[in-house]
Amino acid sequence: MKLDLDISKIDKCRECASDIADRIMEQVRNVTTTTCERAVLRLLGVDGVDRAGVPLPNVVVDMAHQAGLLSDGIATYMARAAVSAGLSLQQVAEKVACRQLDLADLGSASCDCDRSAVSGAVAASLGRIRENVAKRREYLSRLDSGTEPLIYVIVATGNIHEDVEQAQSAAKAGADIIAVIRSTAQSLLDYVPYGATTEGYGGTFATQENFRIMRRGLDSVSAETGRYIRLVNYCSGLCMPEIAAMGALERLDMMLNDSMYGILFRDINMKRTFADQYFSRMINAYAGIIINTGEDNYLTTADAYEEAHTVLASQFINEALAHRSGLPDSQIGLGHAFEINPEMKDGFLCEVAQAQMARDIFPNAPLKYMPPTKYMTGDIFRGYLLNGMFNLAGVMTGQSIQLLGMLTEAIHTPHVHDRYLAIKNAKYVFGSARHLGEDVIFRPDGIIQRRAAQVLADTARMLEYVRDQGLMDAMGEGIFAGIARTPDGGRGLDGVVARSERYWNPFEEAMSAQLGLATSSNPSRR
Amino acid sequence: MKLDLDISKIDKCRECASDIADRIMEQVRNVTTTTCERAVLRLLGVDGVDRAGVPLPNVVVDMAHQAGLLSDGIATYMARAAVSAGLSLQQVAEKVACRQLDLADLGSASCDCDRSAVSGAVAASLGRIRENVAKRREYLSRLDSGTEPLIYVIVATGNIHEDVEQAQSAAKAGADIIAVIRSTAQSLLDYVPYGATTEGYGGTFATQENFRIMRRGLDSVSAETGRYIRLVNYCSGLCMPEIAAMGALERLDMMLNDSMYGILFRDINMKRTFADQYFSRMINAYAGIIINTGEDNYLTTADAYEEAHTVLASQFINEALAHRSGLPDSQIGLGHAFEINPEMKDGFLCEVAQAQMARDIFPNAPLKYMPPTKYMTGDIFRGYLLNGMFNLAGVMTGQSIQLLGMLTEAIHTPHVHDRYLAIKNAKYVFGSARHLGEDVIFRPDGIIQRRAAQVLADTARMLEYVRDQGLMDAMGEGIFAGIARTPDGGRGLDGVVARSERYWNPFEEAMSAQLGLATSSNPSRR
Amino acid sequence: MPQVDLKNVRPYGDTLDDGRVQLGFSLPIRYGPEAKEAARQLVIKMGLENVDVVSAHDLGGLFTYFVVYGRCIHSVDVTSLRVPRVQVEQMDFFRINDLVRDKLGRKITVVAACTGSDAHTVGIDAIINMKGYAGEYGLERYPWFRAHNLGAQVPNETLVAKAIDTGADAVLVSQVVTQKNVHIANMTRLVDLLEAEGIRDDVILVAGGPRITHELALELGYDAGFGPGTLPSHVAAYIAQEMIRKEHRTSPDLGEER
Amino acid sequence: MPQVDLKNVRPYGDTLDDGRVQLGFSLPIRYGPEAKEAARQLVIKMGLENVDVVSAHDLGGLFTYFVVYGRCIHSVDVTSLRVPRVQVEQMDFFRINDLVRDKLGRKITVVAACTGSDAHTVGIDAIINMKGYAGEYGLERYPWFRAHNLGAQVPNETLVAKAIDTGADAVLVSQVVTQKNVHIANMTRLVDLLEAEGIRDDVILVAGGPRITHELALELGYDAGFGPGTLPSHVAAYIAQEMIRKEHRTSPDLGEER
Ligand code: B12
Ligand code: B12
Ligand SMILES: Cc1ncc(COP(=O)(O)O)c(C=O)c1O
Ligand SMILES: Cc1ncc(COP(=O)(O)O)c(C=O)c1O
Repeated sequence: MKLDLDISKIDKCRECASDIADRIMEQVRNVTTTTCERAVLRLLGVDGVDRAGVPLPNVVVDMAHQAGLLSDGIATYMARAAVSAGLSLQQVAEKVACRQLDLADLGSASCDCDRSAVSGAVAASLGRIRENVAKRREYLSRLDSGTEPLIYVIVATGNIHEDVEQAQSAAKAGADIIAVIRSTAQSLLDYVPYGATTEGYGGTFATQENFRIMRRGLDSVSAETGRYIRLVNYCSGLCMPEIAAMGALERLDMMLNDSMYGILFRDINMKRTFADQYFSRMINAYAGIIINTGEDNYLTTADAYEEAHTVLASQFINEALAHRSGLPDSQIGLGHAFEINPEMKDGFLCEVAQAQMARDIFPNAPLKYMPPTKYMTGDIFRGYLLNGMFNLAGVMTGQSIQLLGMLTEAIHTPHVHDRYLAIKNAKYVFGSARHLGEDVIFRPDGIIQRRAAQVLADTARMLEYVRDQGLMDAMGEGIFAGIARTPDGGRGLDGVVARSERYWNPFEEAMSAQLGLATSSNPSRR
Repeated sequence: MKLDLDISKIDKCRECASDIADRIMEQVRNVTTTTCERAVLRLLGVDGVDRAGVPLPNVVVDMAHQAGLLSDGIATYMARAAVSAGLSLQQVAEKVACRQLDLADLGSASCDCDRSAVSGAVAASLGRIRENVAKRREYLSRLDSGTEPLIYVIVATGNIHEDVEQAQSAAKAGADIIAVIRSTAQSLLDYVPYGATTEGYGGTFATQENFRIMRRGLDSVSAETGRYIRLVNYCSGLCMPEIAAMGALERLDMMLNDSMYGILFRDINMKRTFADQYFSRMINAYAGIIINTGEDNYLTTADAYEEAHTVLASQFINEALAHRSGLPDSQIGLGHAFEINPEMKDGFLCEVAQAQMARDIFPNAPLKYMPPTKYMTGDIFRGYLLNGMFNLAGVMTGQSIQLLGMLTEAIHTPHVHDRYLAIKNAKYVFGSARHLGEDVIFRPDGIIQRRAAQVLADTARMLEYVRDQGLMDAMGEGIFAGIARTPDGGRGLDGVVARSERYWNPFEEAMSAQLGLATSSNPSRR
Repeated sequence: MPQVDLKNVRPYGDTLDDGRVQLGFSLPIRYGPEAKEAARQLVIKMGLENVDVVSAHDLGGLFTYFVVYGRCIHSVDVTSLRVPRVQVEQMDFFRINDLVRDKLGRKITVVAACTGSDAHTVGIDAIINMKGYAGEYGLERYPWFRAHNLGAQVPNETLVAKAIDTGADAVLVSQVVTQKNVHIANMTRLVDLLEAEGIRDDVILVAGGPRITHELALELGYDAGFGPGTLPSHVAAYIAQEMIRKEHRTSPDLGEER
Repeated sequence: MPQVDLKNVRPYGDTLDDGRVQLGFSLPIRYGPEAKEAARQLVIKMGLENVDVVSAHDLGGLFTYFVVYGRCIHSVDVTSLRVPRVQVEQMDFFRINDLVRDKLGRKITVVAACTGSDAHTVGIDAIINMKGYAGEYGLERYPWFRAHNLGAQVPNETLVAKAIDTGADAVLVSQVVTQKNVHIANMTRLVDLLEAEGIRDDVILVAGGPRITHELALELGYDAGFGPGTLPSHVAAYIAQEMIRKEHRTSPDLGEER
């Protein structure tokens, strides 16, 4: 530990976060959601859209929801329908969609023989995911897997084909990781768009076909350059578990996936979000996908210096909840950001303190470090420099994933050369100051050490308070990013359904078992 | 000392440098040069040009030189002429110029009553210089004198009036120091151009009138902004002492003034240069002008990593010679530069080692830190970033004077906004990382410490070698910047004249006395 | 330095009228001498002379990025430029509130939102929220204002309904995301809606955001537009003064007071 | 992605033909909305649309600096571009020396200098000096070359005298400082001098420097020009091959050998 932090304070924080997470999990285990069930359908191989363009998983789940069937879990009904009608699961979904089949009409009894009707599909799906894990491992062992901080850049043209070109260009310039930013407000869609898309605002729609296209595009540069290029998308919003499922199937490597982001920044209902993040993270865990949490977002509305402790507090909570979905530390890419006002005297020292603190406290996490955005202006030269100082802080403090800042952050989503320039920036700074962090010792009780100690102390106080209040109520007080949310406010509450005694989710069951988690499929079994 | 350097090695280097300087001084004390004598004339108030545009100091000194009079010092003849013809010194010069008076015709005897004929002019000139010193001190005490690293930028439009605009714009943006770059190859002119000039290549001619115009321009921004803006020019080339005289009279604050630059980079004869630098530095010392040495230039031809020790060796030699001209440490702005190949791994650590070493070894010197130039390319963004890292190294290691790099270094002399952007760059980095240097300790025996120790060891070895060979002969071997020069090669040797027993330089005499130096006007008095 | 000819202003590098301009762009062509020449030709078409391609980078085979310098032959007649500005006398928090109290005698109601798919609330929050921005209080803290901030991604319909509901004097819209001009379409739709509801003339309609200028706002049928760096007091002063102007227009007997 | 139309290549930001271009320049006018508008108008004159002045800085009262983005309406026909290139087959140190030995049978003499007031010797040193550049040896180390490097600030007269003196096969000139086109004047003067001495056609005349292109060199009456990134072997290969071409031209009986 470079910062001589008070270990007992860190332990205290973890203890509080653990209690906080346990209380959330009590609720989570009792409910399912429309998107969780749609994810089950997707994992069962249900795909495509109806004539109105509505994805089949939505059509089926909506009908089941209206019929009050969801509390048992969609899998039960799909199994029963397949058995009774002698159809494949996809055919069941298609028939449901054209109203030739009504899941509510299948009688009520649930028996294990029905369940066996889906076990083939479950095994196939889990097998495909495990194959992806193996393929990734094989790539990483055979190809150059990059040196930390890994270089992470975004593409966001709105057109998946242009995205591929831009991603390939970036990968050749040295990017290790490509994230395809989603179209504005996709997170508020309660379905996942279908097929290859070529129109989007500020980003490109996350669809399974788009995942596939980009994966292929990157694999081909990997082959060409001998470096494994990782792919990222957004597992956030009203469809978290579905996107997790799609990512698992298409071998994404990382997913933006935060336990509270949707609540705070997209005004999604918190019961919904906590349930969705639980299952989506389990899928990510199973698929070997690294999650990226979204603490950086706090600092876009709150002050990075004043509210530094909220970032750390959130990291502890994200970690505790991630553990409960079976994510090992090595897949918990906690987020933080370089967002202190550049005008602040010794601001760089405070940034170093914050980044080093994350490293010291979460030594095994693939920390994801986010660039300056808020204080970026149209002055692209200044922007380039700020990004350079950010890169310096990143390499000095041993960050794992460096999301490169764009000099044009205040102007537009990146142009093809913006990304190139950003990569050159990082390569220079990372190389030229590679061992600076190891070569310096922070002066005991100096500015950096004192700053870190103070943030940790504030965090401990905050987490104790949240534990005492309960997270859901504390969120009502606007403790994160100054944004207040209530347990019954926000979008998507209507998609939250209490689990019945008969609730069954074959993937949750299988993954829990394989991840060594106590299964929670059926609350009675707990 | 942040680097735990071996003190005995440092002492060894100083000892060698002192011996080296003493041997140079033995030669210097025996000669005068045409430009030293022209400087005497300028200090005596001789100014203007003849009908052919040749400066009167040149006309008079050339004639005296042809007549073989220079070895006695021009002052003697001026005095005698003034007494015998009943003319002012300026009138004497004018009459000599139109051949109405021949200094050789005045008879040979030299007596002290003659000398008293110039004592008024000497006193007036020294008084004006002392007044300038007082005025500068008054400004610095009344106005904001800046925080180190002081921000130093150059103007180089070729037109003194545009220069003033650009300088004022830079000063308002935060520059503390303005240097007016000289027109290409002015250093090779064996005279100082006259009057205000509006044409120049890559810079603006250094003339006394231009000094005056810029001084006035800067004083007016000082008044407006409440910050004292310092003025710099080049006291280099074939007219070092004359430019020193002009600068002393026009209240320049700093002068580029190196003991070996002209020899190496302008192929000026070394006997000439050593003599010129001696007297020019004495004038600078007397005028309270900080000199800036030119070690950065080595790295434009030699490799900054391989040849780092030559920079340190040169700093020791420059220091030793400067002391012999009466310059206190606080006026010896030793130079060095951030010129390591940006592609080099851990290059930034080596830059920090070099800069910190200069700080540790010369704790009282107003170190001047020069920006990256050699590895600058047309990629202006990369250039801006390199300059930012340079600024970081500067503030981290406590440099005194930071000559800001221009993002367009590889393209053109600075545009008005290039300078502005450079100042913003420095202000951000200096503020944001103000106490970083104090807040970190270099790991004992780490990369930085080991690099510095190695450079120091190489330097000690080099200086011992130079002491043993003698500097003049060692320079024949190309020890600095890979450039070999011989004692009788190069420009300007014809302007070097042995001093006679009667040699007299009233300014050297007076300044030496006031600076507490053993006078060397007359070698017999030593 | 010679005098600038304001009828023919040219870019300035280090000498009057040297016309120096820097450009940066990519072309979708392979790196090489031909690419550089293409960049040079393009810049010549823009009306630049002495064009220097000072750097060219291969962006992975299909694109090349250039930095170019040249001398621009065009000039602008600065004397003929007219830039519309928001008509407002700058006032501080206290003077604005005093003005509303003294001249209007009732509280001003404003409703504000970040509309459409836009979730960038920081800008509108800066203007409205208690805590304000850059050391100034937001409108919520103005005793003579009643401010309703509806937040992010508010449909235009919701905003209009709220305006009717609260009898708003002013409607404030923030639009940050401008990619492919979504903001323009969205802003225009709001004006249409207000007109359809017949209340366009009853409210002061104000837009703001990093790409909003007063000129653009006027074009789109708004009363005023505020760009980057706007402070709460700018907006409050404008609304207060405009309200008073409006009152005077409708009740001309008060005309003398001004 | 749709195919690039090589007859109409446009700048590319993130979508084919979006025309995005970034500009940076100062105008000698006071900072303010009018200045921004002036910048916008100027960029419109260059043929850009959707012009956004994304940043404007006050440079101390008399100047304003702008960063501007816009969409360029111009395009270039890349299919019609012809860029003259130095005609040379790339070879390494060994092959070049073998070639000279085998085909020429005598050493090639070159004289090189940084001429006029220019003191930037690093570039010519990179080509000539023993230690060379970027991992390649310089011409002084080529056994089949005899290289004389005259160094900095060499008057054209001295260079020509040296060329005559040594019976030089090639004359190499480095010109770095280009401000106000001093290099052009100086380079032209050298050609005139060589012609006056009647030896222009006896030597291969080569220019180099960061702003030198082959095209410019041809224009000024040189045989070849070399820009940034030139390696010693490029120059050596060119001179060797050109010497052989010349020999063949003068002694046509050897023509078959090629
Ligand atoms: C913070 C931020 C976010 C936060 C927003 C949090 C929040 N609650 O606001 C988060 C992380 C959620 C976010 C998300 C996205 N963002 Co965003 N974001 C930014 C960022 C970094 C800063 C914006 C900001 O807060 N500025 C500070 C405020 C104070 O400035 P301001 O808005 O200009 O406001 C001032 C004035 O304009 C004026 N004003 C503003 N509104 C109003 C209204 C009225 C009535 C008045 C009078 C005045 C006024 O007064 C304010 C004070 O002076 C900018 C980049 C940048 N540095 O500008 C990108 C940026 C705006 N975002 C962008 C994009 C694309 C997105 C996403 C679409 C990306 C994606 N695909 O996921 C999403 C989608 C969000 C959505 N649905 O809208 C782009 C927009 C590109 C473009 N030209 O359109 C930018 C430029 C970044 C980029 N280069 O890609 N973003
Ligand atoms: C080093 C340097 C100096 C050194 C030169 C030392 C030396 N012995 O050469 C010193 C410090 C002395 C110096 C001084 C000055 N310099 Co200077 N200097 C530079 C600098 C930093 C690097 C140049 C360099 O060495 N490049 C590396 C070499 C390897 O590249 P190159 O020259 O392009 O050479 C390659 C090719 O072009 C080609 N090539 C070059 N020549 C030839 C010849 C032949 C025959 C062939 C085949 C190929 C060839 O091959 C080489 C290898 O690939 C540049 C800025 C920059 N980063 O470019 C400024 C720069 C060139 N200097 C500049 C100026 C203005 C000056 C001064 C006039 C400033 C002043 N007023 O005092 C003085 C005057 C010097 C003079 N009389 O010429 C300007 C020129 C502006 C312009 N566009 O004209 C520049 C661009 C800096 C700036 N932004 O102001 N400088
Ligand atoms: C965790 C997480 N999810 C999603 C997003 C993206 O936003 P949206 O919800 O618009 O897809 C972010 C943005 O930073 C994020 O941090
Ligand atoms: C000491 C010194 N003098 C002078 C100069 C400037 O060169 P010139 O001799 O062309 O004036 C430099 C350049 O860096 C320098 O360091």
